[in-house]
Amino acid sequence: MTALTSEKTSVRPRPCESLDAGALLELLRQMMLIRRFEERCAQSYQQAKIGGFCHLYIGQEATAVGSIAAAHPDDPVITAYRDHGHALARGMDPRYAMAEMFGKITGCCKGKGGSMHLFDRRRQMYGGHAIVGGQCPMGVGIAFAIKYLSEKKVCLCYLGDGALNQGAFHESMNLAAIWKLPIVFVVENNMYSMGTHIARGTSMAHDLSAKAGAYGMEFQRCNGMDVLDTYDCFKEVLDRVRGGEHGPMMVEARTYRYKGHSMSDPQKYRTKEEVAQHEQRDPINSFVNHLIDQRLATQEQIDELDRQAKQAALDAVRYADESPEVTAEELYTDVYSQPFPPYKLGDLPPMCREDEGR
Amino acid sequence: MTALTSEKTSVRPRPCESLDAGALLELLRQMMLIRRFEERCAQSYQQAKIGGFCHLYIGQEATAVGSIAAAHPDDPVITAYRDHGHALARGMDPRYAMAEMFGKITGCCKGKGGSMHLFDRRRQMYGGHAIVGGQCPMGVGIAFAIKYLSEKKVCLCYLGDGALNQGAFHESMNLAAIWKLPIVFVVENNMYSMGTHIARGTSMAHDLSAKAGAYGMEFQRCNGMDVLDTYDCFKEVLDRVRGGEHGPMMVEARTYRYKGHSMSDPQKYRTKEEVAQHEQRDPINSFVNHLIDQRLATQEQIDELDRQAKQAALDAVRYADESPEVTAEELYTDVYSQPFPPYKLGDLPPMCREDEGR
Amino acid sequence: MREIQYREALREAMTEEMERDERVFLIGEEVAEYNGAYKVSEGMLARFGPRRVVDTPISETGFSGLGIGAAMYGLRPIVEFMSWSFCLVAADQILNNAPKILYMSGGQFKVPIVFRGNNGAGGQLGSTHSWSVESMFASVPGLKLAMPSSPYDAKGLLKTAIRDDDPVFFLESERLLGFKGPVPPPEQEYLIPFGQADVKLSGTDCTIATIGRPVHFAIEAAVELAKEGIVCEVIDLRTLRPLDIDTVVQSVKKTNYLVVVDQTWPFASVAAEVAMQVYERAMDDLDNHIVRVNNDDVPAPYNRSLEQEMLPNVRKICEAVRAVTYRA
Amino acid sequence: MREIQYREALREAMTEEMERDERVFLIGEEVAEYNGAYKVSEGMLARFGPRRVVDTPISETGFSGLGIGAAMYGLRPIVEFMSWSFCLVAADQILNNAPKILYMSGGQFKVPIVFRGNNGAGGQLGSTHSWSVESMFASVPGLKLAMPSSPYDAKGLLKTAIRDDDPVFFLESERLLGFKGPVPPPEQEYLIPFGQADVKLSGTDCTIATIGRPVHFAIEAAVELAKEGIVCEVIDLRTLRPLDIDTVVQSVKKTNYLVVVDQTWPFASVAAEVAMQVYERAMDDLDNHIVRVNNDDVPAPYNRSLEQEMLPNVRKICEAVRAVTYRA
Ligand SMILES: Cc1ncc(C[n+]2csc(CCOP(=O)(O)OP(=O)(O)O)c2C)c(N)n1
Ligand SMILES: Cc1ncc(C[n+]2csc(CCOP(=O)(O)OP(=O)(O)O)c2C)c(N)n1
Ligand SMILES: [Mg+2]
Ligand SMILES: [Mg+2]
Repeated sequence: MTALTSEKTSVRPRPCESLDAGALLELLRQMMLIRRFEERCAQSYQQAKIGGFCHLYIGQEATAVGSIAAAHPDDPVITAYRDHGHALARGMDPRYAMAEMFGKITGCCKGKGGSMHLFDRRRQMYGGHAIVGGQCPMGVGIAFAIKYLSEKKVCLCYLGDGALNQGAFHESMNLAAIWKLPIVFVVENNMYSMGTHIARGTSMAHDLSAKAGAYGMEFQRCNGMDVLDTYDCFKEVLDRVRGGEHGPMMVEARTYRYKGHSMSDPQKYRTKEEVAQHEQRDPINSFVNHLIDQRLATQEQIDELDRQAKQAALDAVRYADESPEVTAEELYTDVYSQPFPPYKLGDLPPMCREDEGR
Repeated sequence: MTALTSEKTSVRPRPCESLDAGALLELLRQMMLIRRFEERCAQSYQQAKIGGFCHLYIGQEATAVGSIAAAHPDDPVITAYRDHGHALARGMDPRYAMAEMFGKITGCCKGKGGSMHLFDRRRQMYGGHAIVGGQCPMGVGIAFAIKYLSEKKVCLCYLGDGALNQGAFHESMNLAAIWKLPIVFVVENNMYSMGTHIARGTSMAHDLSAKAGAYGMEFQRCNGMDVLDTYDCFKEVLDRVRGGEHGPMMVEARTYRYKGHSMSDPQKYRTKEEVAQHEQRDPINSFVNHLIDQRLATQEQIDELDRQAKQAALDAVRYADESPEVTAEELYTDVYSQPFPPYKLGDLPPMCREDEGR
Repeated sequence: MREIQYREALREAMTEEMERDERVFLIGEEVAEYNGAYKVSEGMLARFGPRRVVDTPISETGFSGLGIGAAMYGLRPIVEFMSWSFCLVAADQILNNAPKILYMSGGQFKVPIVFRGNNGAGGQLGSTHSWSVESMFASVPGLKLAMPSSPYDAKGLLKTAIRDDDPVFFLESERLLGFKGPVPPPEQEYLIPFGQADVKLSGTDCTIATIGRPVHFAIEAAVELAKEGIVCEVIDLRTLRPLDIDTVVQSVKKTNYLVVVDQTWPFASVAAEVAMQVYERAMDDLDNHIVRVNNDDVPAPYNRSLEQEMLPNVRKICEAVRAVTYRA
Repeated sequence: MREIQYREALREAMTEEMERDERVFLIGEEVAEYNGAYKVSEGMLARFGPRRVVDTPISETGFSGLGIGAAMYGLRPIVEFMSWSFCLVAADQILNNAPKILYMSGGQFKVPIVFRGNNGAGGQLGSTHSWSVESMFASVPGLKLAMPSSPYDAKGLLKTAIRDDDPVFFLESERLLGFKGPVPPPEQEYLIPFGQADVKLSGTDCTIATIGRPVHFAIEAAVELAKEGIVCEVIDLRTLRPLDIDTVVQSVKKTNYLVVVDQTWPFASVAAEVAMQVYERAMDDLDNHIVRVNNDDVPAPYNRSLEQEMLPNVRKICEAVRAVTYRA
């Protein structure tokens, strides 16, 4: 399972073997960007530049990066509130993501969504969603639309292990299964929902394939701390699901979050040792080691990538800082597409206008 | 599986073997009563004496009767809107049940609940519930309370196959499983939810054990058209679940409803032949044959039972007919136990007052 | 003009819009093979096939959320709730997602979806099955809410709803499905814009503002009251979001009295809201305080006469009008 | 008198009632081992053990329904919603079952349960997490609804809620959890009966009726306005079901002006209802129409200043009072 450490046992070539050094470095770049970006988020949160809830993805980077790299760029993505990694892996400009968290008009959602609600229409990012499990039915709807329109895309619907206990997840699984919809339910099993270890709240925690089995759905597990294993798993899964004949699948990505659930979590539910142990398997470090071991990259290249990631994160903060405030009129825009008084039509966020080359 | 027809293969005595002739006739009596009672319901509905929705249990009698007979009299029962059978099997006086459907003050719920909401506190009947799946969390709550109070009861929570696709069911299964609550989820699989065959709406319809497996829950199947098989199954299941060490179980009772979903169902979704085929396995007829074959009852006894059932149903109609109307003041009673103006305390239904010997 | 049933009008609206726009589809419980639990979608499966008329299992959260996702993707779903009473299990999807995604996404994702189905008590279904959701749901910004009282409005408002780019909550009445009324033939297409109340009867002595099924009670009451010499103006609000308060205010300036009728519980109801807005704009035109007629403030009972008593019936409206005009 | 935090007051109420009655237990997400997502239940697991302080998975439908079943059986659950915003996934259980089972069962099954948790926006959580449910839920007969604004009320009302035999919706404010106020020591037990408003400030020039967190804004506004010579009477309604309208009416008879403030969207809001009831009883005592101050009629934005602008803040209340008293 741990591709980076285990011997190859299969003769079949692993999908990641066809990635050239550039592509591999791109995976690293994304993970580094997410890491550095979020370190800045944490800092900015301490400085009260970011408000509300802020859920860091640090430790889980390989899951979003590996899975999204395996997808086509127009495969829709939808996820929960811990969504920075997905947005960035999808290619959202970190400046717009950071500006959103700063609540600025230049944010990807004009400062109306915040950390938990990052949307990017152009990049088929259907949002972070803050009600646990609530994104699952919408993900099914996206897959339904894909099939309705006879497209060959697959919807990637991410959820936390805690969402396994929400009815919305189960109704979604059943609908996807009976209609063979092109969707992959990606359970990012970081073992905790807030302070609750999965074994305390979720039956069959030791074998989540049972959750897929209830719907006759195929199940895969990957090492969500290993970007190549994740990539390989999703390449195969997406190939199978694409086209809509096979039906949906569920993937469990085993991962771990290093930080608290949100910024105000004393983390008494786990030991420092436990966290440290998982940090040993750090997705970035282990991938760096792999690249160097395999002579796919030099230390200089890696240092340079990290420097760029840090710089991008810093730029994002600066951009967000310097962006103008939202004006009070924005309260009444974007409530309706076809507004009536007192509502008004809104401008799209700058991110979209730039995308459209305006 | 079909105890009435198959050879005995196990050496272990079947629980039903310890039932004497009187007990067996009691099972028959209950099934006949439900059948005759509901025939009168149908008639009264045609006569517009019953309003709203009226869902007949005809064909499914063995499920409620066999399972409830296997339970202790104080094991709580909760079910969906197709609840006449459960109420009568629980020993509710048919007069109060019928009066309820006639909307009379003498009804078990003073005419406020109607056919879909039959409650009988004394007999631990926690109601019929009209929102599909909505009774499941409450059933779990009853089981939770049993365990909380260290009692040795088991909650019987009935649901239709259609409820398998409702989130409430899944959340309930998980909670019951992780806390090992003394509850049996009884899926009355009559193969249809309204006009939808189970295979159209429910993944893994051919093997519902997968639904239990998702929660690591033990599963049993019984022939819900066979009162003895149902009895046997539930004797064992309830024994296991009782006490709260084993944890919950799920039972699929395979059964069939002869009549439409409710009174206004043209039933185009199935053929007359299909219905006729199932009527061949009629729970009452086949049990009668069994009793006669095994010389456990005479035809005269059986005729007499049926006569009594018809009479009881007729008496119920007469009682309901002759009962006084509900007065307008009742609108404002039973809204609160501790009322404030304009609300008032209500009297308990006559059923309860009789129970209390008043 | 030909007369058709309210349910036929709904069906025509859906059918025409589905013919017109390939992205429109109907999804819900028993809408396809069963031809609709209440026969609203009768024949639509035969016409459009299972791709566009989709039966669902009993999974309101699942399929209403599905509709939202599909709408974000660019389709235009019509989601049927067999009854709005069953939408409570889907409340999070319909209230937290549909009306807010445009806002939360900074205007990026429209949600052009119609949720529709039966609303209101009156069929002796007991209290879990007798919800009237208009007072609760019309308060949520981001959605639009329509509630037709006639076949004509049912068709014209539903067509507008389907073409609207925002989520529309469309509240029908099971009690009116068989009610017939004049509707132009399909060749004569019409749409009824949202936010335009309809003066059903004009009068001089008292205004009755209402919406949905109670419009019929109000008209009956007006007929009754006319015999007593009280000539009422009856206004059907038709949509609550947007709400056409101007028409009510204009009427009150003429009649100086207002009774508001709705089929929900009184507390924080549509009736209270309409009254409040009239007070805000025309208090000086009122010669008495506004009287509201609502459901009695109790759960819906099964018993027929109790249930009828609970609803905002003709008797209650007549009494209210007499009281407010000082003729009681 | 000692001063304790609002969250401590809640905790004391629960603790005392759990000591008093073995049937009372607390259940919800992170209430036990985590000591409460907002530390309301801190230390309660240690005190009462896992049988009576029960952590749940993220299954609001499941555990709120569980509470209802357990209450029917005779226990007295306190169900914590981490936020009332998350109760929408459980709407059917809490609205269709808890408040109606007594009625539907003809009086046989009581449901003595308390649902409690954070309600209202203000923490920059975005629109899905910022619900204020009082206007929607207070309309449902069969439930009671309380909304304390101070530590004193939090304790006294919660104790009453726990002892009440009916379902109580208990709406707290995350924004007030750390707010300190005087509360008698545990030896001096007190309960605050439902249906009794509290006159926070007495005044002669204008009445401000409100509930929950906006009580604080109203008091601040009154202080502000006093400087301008407008002496306001501030009334905290404390419970909405039952609603003590008499206290408001008495006040209006004295001040002749009324501003109603609540932290929900305006349409069919508590503010509209309170105003309506005052009009029904004391229209002639009013020297102007009633003015309400609500959230702006938009989804809650994330941006801090927009969110503050949206809420019923001190500035809006001052403006409303000046306007209604013709001093604008
Ligand atoms: C319906 C609902 N209930 C409760 C919450 C509060 N809440 C937010 S995140 C969370 C834990 C979720 O854990 P998991 O799904 O494992 O995701 P992770 O945080 O590990 O990424 C909870 C309980 C919520 N947002 N929605
Ligand atoms: C949440 C909800 N959705 C829809 C309905 C309407 N409805 C009532 S019964 C029923 C079919 C249920 O089928 P099943 O669970 O198999 O029970 P059966 O009728 O076969 O006893 C439906 C769709 C409802 N009552 N509740
Ligand atoms: Mg997790
Ligand atoms: Mg069935």
